[in-house]
Amino acid sequence: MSQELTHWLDDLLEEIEGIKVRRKSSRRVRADVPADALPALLELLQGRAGYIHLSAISCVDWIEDDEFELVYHVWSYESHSLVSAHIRIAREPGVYLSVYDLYQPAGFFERDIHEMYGIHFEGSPNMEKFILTEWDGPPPMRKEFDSEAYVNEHLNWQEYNPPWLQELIAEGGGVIIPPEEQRFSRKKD
Amino acid sequence: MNSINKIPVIEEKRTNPLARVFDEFVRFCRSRSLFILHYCTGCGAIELPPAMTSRFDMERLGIQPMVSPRQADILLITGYVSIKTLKRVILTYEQMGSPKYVIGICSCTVNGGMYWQSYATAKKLDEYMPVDLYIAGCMPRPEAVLAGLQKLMDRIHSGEANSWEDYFRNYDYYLGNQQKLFGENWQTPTDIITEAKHYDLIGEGTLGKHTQILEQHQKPLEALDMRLGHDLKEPTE
Amino acid sequence: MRPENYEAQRHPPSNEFELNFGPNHPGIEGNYALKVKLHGDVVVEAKADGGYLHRGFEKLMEQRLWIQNIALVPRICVPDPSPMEVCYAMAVEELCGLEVPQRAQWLRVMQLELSRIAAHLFTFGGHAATTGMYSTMYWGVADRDLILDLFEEFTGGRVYSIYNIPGGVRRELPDGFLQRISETLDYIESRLPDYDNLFFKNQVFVKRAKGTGVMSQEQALAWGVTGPNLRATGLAFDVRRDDPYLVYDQLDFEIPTEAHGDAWSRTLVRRLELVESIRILRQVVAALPDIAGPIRAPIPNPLAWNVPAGEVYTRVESSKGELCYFVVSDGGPKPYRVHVRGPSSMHAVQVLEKMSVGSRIEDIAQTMFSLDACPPEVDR
Amino acid sequence: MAPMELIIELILMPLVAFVVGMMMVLMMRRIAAKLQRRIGPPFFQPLYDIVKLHSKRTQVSHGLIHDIGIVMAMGGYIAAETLLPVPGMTGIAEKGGIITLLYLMMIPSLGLALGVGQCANPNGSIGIARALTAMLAYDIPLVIVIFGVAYAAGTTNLVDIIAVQQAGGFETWGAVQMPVLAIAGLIAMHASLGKQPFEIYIAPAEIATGPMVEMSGKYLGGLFVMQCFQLYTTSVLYVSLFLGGGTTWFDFLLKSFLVLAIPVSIAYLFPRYRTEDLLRLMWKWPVMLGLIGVAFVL
Repeated sequence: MSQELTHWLDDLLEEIEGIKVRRKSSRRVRADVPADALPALLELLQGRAGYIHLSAISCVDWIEDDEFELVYHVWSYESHSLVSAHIRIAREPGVYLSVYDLYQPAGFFERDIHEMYGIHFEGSPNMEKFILTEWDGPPPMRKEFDSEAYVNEHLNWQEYNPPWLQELIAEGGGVIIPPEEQRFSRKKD
Repeated sequence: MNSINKIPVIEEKRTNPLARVFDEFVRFCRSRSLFILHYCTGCGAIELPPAMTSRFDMERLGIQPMVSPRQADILLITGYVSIKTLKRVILTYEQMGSPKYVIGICSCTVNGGMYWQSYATAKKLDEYMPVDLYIAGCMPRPEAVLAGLQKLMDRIHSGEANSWEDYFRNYDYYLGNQQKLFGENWQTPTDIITEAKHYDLIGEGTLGKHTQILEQHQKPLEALDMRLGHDLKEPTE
Repeated sequence: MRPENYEAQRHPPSNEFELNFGPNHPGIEGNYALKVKLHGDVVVEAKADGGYLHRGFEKLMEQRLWIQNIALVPRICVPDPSPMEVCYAMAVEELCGLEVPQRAQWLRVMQLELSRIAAHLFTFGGHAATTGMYSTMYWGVADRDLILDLFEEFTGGRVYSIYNIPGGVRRELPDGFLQRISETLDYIESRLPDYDNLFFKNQVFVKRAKGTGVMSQEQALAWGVTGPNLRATGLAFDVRRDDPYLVYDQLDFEIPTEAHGDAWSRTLVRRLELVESIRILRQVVAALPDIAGPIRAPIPNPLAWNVPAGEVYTRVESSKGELCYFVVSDGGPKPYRVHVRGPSSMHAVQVLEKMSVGSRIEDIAQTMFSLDACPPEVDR
Repeated sequence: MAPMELIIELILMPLVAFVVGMMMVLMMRRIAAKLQRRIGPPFFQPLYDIVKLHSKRTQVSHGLIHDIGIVMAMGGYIAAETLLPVPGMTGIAEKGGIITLLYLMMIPSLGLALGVGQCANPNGSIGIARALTAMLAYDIPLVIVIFGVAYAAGTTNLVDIIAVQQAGGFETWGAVQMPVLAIAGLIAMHASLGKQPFEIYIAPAEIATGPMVEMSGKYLGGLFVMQCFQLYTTSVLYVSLFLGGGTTWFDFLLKSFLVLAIPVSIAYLFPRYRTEDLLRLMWKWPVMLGLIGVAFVL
């Protein structure tokens, strides 16, 4: 089954230029495509191979490469396999095409990515905010947004420092870790 | 951030012995009949159905859920409050009838809990409204919730649970924190200052620089905007 | 005192009016809102309004260690937290190439199925309460508590168990636990006829649920609906069987389906899944004594654990549908990106909006609860 | 009857009704608790609730009509109590008759409609629309049943109706003489209580308790008092029409509580109907039964 499937899928994918296919396991296929070829690929996958279920669209912010990576996970109920199509788009201006006319679930994911990363999807039915309707800062999931700094600026949190702990510390004990030894929570790397 | 100095206010005892008996009776009834507002603000709400239903049965203590803020006595903040929810929680709190009580359930209401880094949740609930009681835990078991409620009942009975007056007496402090988080044009539909005058609860902290900001931009009170999309136009007059 | 917002709202002359259905409304599951426009009591337009439960999990996870996130993930879906842990742990294991011991896999299956039973009992309660039958809610939530007792015993946590770590599970079973789990299953099974008589066969309930919130199979596929809601339209798809993980391919279970795609079918599918979950659990209880071995694979020091670079997409069948994690690592001590695809993100937003239109105000709550929407998954 | 005696009776009858009504509320909540496998509220819980609600500091009024509406809701029932004969007290029942009683029992719904209307809450408006629809639904069978009973007894005077039933002991009870009418009356009574499956106008999950949504403090307390009167009035009316009233307080209260236990026990085992289903059901079965019963009587 899976041999046959590989063969058939490979034939299909050869029709698109610039595609790189990597089979990760019997049910997971990774395809890297140029950004402009993605709609054609999805159309092929949906129309000819039965990949009718868009499981998710994920976005990754590669700030060092100045690029966003969009990953379209499509699943076929017939061949029981999942194709993840990866594309990269430039971080500025961060515009891409909507695939809503192919996959209706895309409406939600594109809206989500729009408010979390600020990527605009042309042709998506609804680009209004959904979760962050009362948020006026930058798109929070971008790597340059520092959540901790924002929290320190806008909110106070309770320092747990009861008298008994202060006494302990005064005697030289306590649970305080010196800042240079704090490895996880506050570490900036 | 300096915290307000909370003065425990105990209701004055009246001199007439009959009136004192009556007050005592009223306080007892208040402590024995508590209506909880049915508002799940966070994950702690998942432990309320067990506390309410057959196994732990809140009703045997006289506690039952109520639907609208007008009917309720207790506002249970069940877990973290995101900033979007916090606005609704404050509106809800202001609409509830006094005497009203706030219980913060879960660690997140105390200090932000495990979401201390999160940009979307408010950390200290008692900056935005007076809290009568915290029930810590992630999440507290139904037994803990019931124990906390019983403690609140005791406090109501002894007349100590007066934090709702604190909101009127120190409105400036609470409003200041709300403005810091929501922006300076924050305004709720409830006119707290007038209400404080009505109850004769104007304290030193009721009016201040934050309430001045509020008065500057305060518009005539209108219902909250409940529109759908943009298809509804303003009526042409 | 005079009320505050007393001034009437200015409206264009129209027979339609708007109603905020939530976030503080007993007909809404969790903290969520629907803004509906009504004509009489027929819904003309509905708009979902989420974000009340938004905590920014995906951002938080990027700021914490791989092992710290285990404590964070169950909070994403409150009524059914276990699949979240398992799915995340599976993702990390796949990135590191860790081999999970057999016994740990069986224990995870046990945890997942117990969680499924608990979540379904909870859903029945909520669904019954929307139609005014509180007795089912009282019974269902109380019986769910027995499962939570089991959770507490073998994981240490009542709701958030945090039982999994990448590479296996945290604890061995306590003595005599399998006996107690059988007893609880027997009890729940003996209660099912009562539930049938009270709820599932109740003529008034059947009358209300049939034909409410109908969704055809084509619509369900086009809208990306998964899980029991998809199976209620007749398509027997289950991640447990069709994209197997853990040891589900060694287990014998059916995938119940119903044909009509309405609230009644969805409820019935969940009712039948309850039986299947009990069946799976009995197999697990029978098999566990024979599976010896460690319960976790050796992992490096979790506080200084650099997971190899790569990306992985894992899927788990939660009680609401298909739950997926997309995890990207750049070889560092923290995840570079975690994307949670909550199953409710489909049926609680777009599908609910579409299905509400044309229905009546009394059916909105029932539609939402029969879809088993879980707002924290949507908001994350 | 001496005027002084009458005045005492007029004061005592609503008071008795209130106390008995509170116990009925307690019984209702206890029955619900038993069916739901839990303990239920303490004995004085209804009293605590009412006192607490009346002692709230904030009373949000929405205007004059809102205030009057609640007064009408309570006043209608208080007036109705003086028309319901209890053992030893008849009040003005002999002068009022059953037709007046029926009118008075409608006033609370109308008063509520007025009061809720001024709250300008859409949930309340939908709720009150449903409440009036429900009233339309159950009043038709109720009127048919009452007509049948009055025709059989040959009088519209409730005191006489009770006297006729008590004349021959158990055999002359309305329920024995006119069993079909008694069943129709029971269904209509259940619907008039507004409990599941006929609980269309409270419906928390749909319209957030409908008429009660804007009520706070004393206003909600007024509705709680009204509920006590409502339970008392409905069950005592049924006892007077079909179970021969009461000769002593003991059998009177026993009958009233038993009669009320029937719809209450049913209520907690059912979800609620939709509005149109309620109308269809009420205009079909109780009306049909009522007409058959009337045909027997004629």
